Amino acid sequence: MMYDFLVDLFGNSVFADIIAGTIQSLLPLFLFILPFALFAVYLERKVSAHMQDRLGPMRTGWHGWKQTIADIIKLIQKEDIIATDNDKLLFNLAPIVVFVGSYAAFAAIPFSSYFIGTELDLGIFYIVAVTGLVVAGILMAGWASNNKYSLLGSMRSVAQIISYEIPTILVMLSLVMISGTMSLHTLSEQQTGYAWNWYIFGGPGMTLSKFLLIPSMFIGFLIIYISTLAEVNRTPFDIPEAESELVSGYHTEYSGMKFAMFFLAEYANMFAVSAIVVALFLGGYQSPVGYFGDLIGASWMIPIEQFTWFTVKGLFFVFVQMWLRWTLPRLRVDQLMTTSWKYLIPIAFVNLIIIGLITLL
Amino acid sequence: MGFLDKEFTDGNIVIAKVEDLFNWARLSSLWQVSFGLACCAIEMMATSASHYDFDRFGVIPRPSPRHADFIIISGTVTLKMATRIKRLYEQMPDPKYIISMGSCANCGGPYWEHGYHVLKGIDRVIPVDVYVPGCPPRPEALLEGLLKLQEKIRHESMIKKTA
Amino acid sequence: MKKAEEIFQLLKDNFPASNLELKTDQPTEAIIIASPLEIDKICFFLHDAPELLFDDLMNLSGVDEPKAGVLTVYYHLGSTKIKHKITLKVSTDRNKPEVSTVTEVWKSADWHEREAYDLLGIIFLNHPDLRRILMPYDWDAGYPLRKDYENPEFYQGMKVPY
Amino acid sequence: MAIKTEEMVLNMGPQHPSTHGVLRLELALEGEIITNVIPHIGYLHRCFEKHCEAMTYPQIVPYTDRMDYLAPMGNEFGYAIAMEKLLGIQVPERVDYIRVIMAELQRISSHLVALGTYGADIGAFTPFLYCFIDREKVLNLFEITCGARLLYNYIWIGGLSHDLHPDFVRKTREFIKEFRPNLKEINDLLSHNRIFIDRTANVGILPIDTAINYGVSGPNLRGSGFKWDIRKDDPYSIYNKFDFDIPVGEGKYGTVGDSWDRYYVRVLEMEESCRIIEQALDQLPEGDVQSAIPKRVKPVVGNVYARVENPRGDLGYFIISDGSTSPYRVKVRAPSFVTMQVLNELCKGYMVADVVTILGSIDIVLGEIDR
Repeated sequence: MMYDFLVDLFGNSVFADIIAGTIQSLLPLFLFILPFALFAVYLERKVSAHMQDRLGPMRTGWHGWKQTIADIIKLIQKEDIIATDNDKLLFNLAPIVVFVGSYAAFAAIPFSSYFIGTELDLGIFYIVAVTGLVVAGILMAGWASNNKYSLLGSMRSVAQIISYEIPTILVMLSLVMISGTMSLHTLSEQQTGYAWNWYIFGGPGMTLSKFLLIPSMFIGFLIIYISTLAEVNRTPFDIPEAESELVSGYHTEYSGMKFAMFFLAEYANMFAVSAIVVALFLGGYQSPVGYFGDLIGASWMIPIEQFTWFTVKGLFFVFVQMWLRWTLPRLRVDQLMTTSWKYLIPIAFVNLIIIGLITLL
Repeated sequence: MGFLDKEFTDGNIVIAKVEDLFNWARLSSLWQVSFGLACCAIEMMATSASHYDFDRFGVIPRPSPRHADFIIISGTVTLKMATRIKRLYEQMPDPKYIISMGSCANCGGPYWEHGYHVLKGIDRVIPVDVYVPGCPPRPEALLEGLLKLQEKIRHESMIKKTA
Repeated sequence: MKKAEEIFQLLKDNFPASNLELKTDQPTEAIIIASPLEIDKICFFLHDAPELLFDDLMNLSGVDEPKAGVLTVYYHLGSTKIKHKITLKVSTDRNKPEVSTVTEVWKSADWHEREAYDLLGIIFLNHPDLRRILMPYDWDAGYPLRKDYENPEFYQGMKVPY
Repeated sequence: MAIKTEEMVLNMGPQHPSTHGVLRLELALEGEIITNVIPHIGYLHRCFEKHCEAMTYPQIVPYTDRMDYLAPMGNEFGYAIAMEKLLGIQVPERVDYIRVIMAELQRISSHLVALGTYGADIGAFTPFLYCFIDREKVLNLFEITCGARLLYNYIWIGGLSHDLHPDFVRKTREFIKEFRPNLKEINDLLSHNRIFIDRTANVGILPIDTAINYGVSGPNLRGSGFKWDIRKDDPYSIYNKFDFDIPVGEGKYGTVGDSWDRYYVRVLEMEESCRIIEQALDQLPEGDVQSAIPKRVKPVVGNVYARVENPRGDLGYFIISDGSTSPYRVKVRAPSFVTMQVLNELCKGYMVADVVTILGSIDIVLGEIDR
């Protein structure tokens, strides 16, 4: 949609294609992901501060709102250290791979019915595949740093992300079974109307199977939320960068902008996984109470409202992630594996079968 | 510092403004190596804790020296530790700053005379930007030290060498 | 609860060949003086004898006494079961300071003995791991707590005195 | 073909977020499993014992503060007890009461740091700050008494540097009233948190026999289920006048003597300290706190060994006097120094993450280990 508009704008030529493609791929980065990551870091610091009877950043602008901007400008200025024993190629490549991995996921996320990077039919599949790239980046970072803490951190991280991808995918599969589509856009479209049409409440329609599905969907929702927490290395699953054990895990050796890329990728990822959960279970960009634009007959307002709803829902889950982080201790690496392999995966399987049987009804 | 010495000896508006921005960013986002040595480390922790809240100034403790901008030498530096601190300092990326907290780090403190294993002042090993006196300094004193460091950074210049 | 005199008598009976001595002229506790190479056997006895059961080595301190030409080790023993206490003392020649280790009896003696070695240069025979503990491993200026210790001017290029 | 494997040696410290100071641990790892731990200490060796030989007896008091800098009152208390034993001084009753109040307040503040940093080690950062909020209140009490926040130089040989502030009694009562609900909150947030229990229960089990043989004392020994507290078993000062319990580890969520037990003993001890403080405040007599301070401290030739129950365990002072105004030799039996030795025994077979857990649970202070 947007692509066509841009091509029109520049006239139909080969250059227009290239320019339109570039702009379209950069636009979400500068419009949304970067500001969001900056905002999320600020939010994290403020949320944690207020939970701990503190104020958090106060000196840069009103309540320190410019804090993360200062952080980024400072990180750009920092010396970029590459130690002699680092594997230089991998060391330089790793932050880019991690950043690309989490950034590419945004391409298929439906922010509103009009603002989607690419409307992929295989949206879910694509996101699962492309976020897998992050694993490679983390492993590269850990190996190239030539630091034992980094290595341990990256190995833990890889084991963790791979283990938790299985329950995530199993839950996603159950959704695919019900909805019959892998496109996140279609999924969101199906959940239109009011909140009780969301998949967490069994999906659209007022059939018997909807009510039978509700318990399974709640379980599925919990599983996918827990697994996504683990996939983005948040407490209680933040063992890859466990500060008290591994200094800061796979990015221990990175300084300056490369560290910033890891940092931003981490926060971008937080939103990406929340967005997936929202799109699958909580109606995506759909409003739970109907649209104001419909009410006053201004249909141009609807995409904006949808975008707002999507951001609000996504941010709520980001907030929950932060809330958990500042409340819970972290698990040990073996307990983490136990949680995935002994609890989440079997439950997800059983859940999948139950949902399959119900959809057969 | 001073890499543009020849081209812009006086500086100009663009340079000065960019410089202000950069200095502002550096001074408002000072990340600290979470590194405690002795008694002063407890006061440093108290400064980071809720009551005094270092985070107000944008200071967050980073466990890895690679991510940090400044280090607080909080306590007695022994000869055995001095070489490690030097190494820690060398691992930090430029620009980096040092606050020497407490009498021991400043000059050896109460151990200056008979401390056969105490380094009499961290400035014998690494350059210090701000000295905070006290044994141990109160958290308010450490905050004052941080403000002094910010002031120092504010007046830094890419063009002119600061004294 | 046993008094120092009773403990001394028990030791005398069990180690007739040893050169033991009871010193009660102290303002506080009495001290039993033993020989440095037999201290491990005596400690084994004190630890195991059912009426003594000194299971807690409260403290082990080395002292330099250049006037007498000796290095002394004090052992403060206590019992968590019978709740009595005793102090042992051994003295060894300053030029060849050798004392039997008591790490076999109490594991807690390990670091205390290493510290005494580190700061005073007392050599504990048969100690499992007699290295410097507080000072750097490459410290070659001697033993700091000896009364005639002189601090070096430089250590690894760092000036040591104020 | 067998794959050739070798142990990985991981160096932890001296700068590491959770070694509680400048401790260096050399961990031999088989994957993530620990096969051996070698602690290297001495990075904070500040020559306390050498200083004692050069200072006069009253001048040593500030130096004792700087050993266990989380419990300076306890250190001073121990030194004063030892010196009074050597000099044969009987201190006024009010001094004794104030000393006990201070020592117990110090125990609370020290345990709060121990619990808070323990939470932070395991990944829960918020309880750490909650603990520090309460600790700040205790420090305020100390501050109105003697003007210092951390290192007090308050308990002198034969007396105290200042009498209590007129507001002290009221403020202390207020603090205890506020503190009890906060303690419950910390319990809810951390002690009985499922993840926290999973991390700490059945980790780093210390049997009683091993503990005694290694000289482990204080809350760590009591965590193993052994009822041993110098305040009761070898009473000093006026502790025999108070009614309090000695909490021991019971293995509520795992085996007796695991990290959780050691942690929880500290929580319970804070409650007992509150009880002692309340009783002492009720009975606090009037009097002059400086009447027994000797004009010139010059003890007879001889030696003395005295020990007190510090928050970290059995703190002992061995002082040899040669009849002059400064001691011939002072040796301190630092509880953390002795307890550290057991670390290797505790860590073997556990994972890297557990080293942090175990190290936090034995609650060391490097200033005291290295002196």
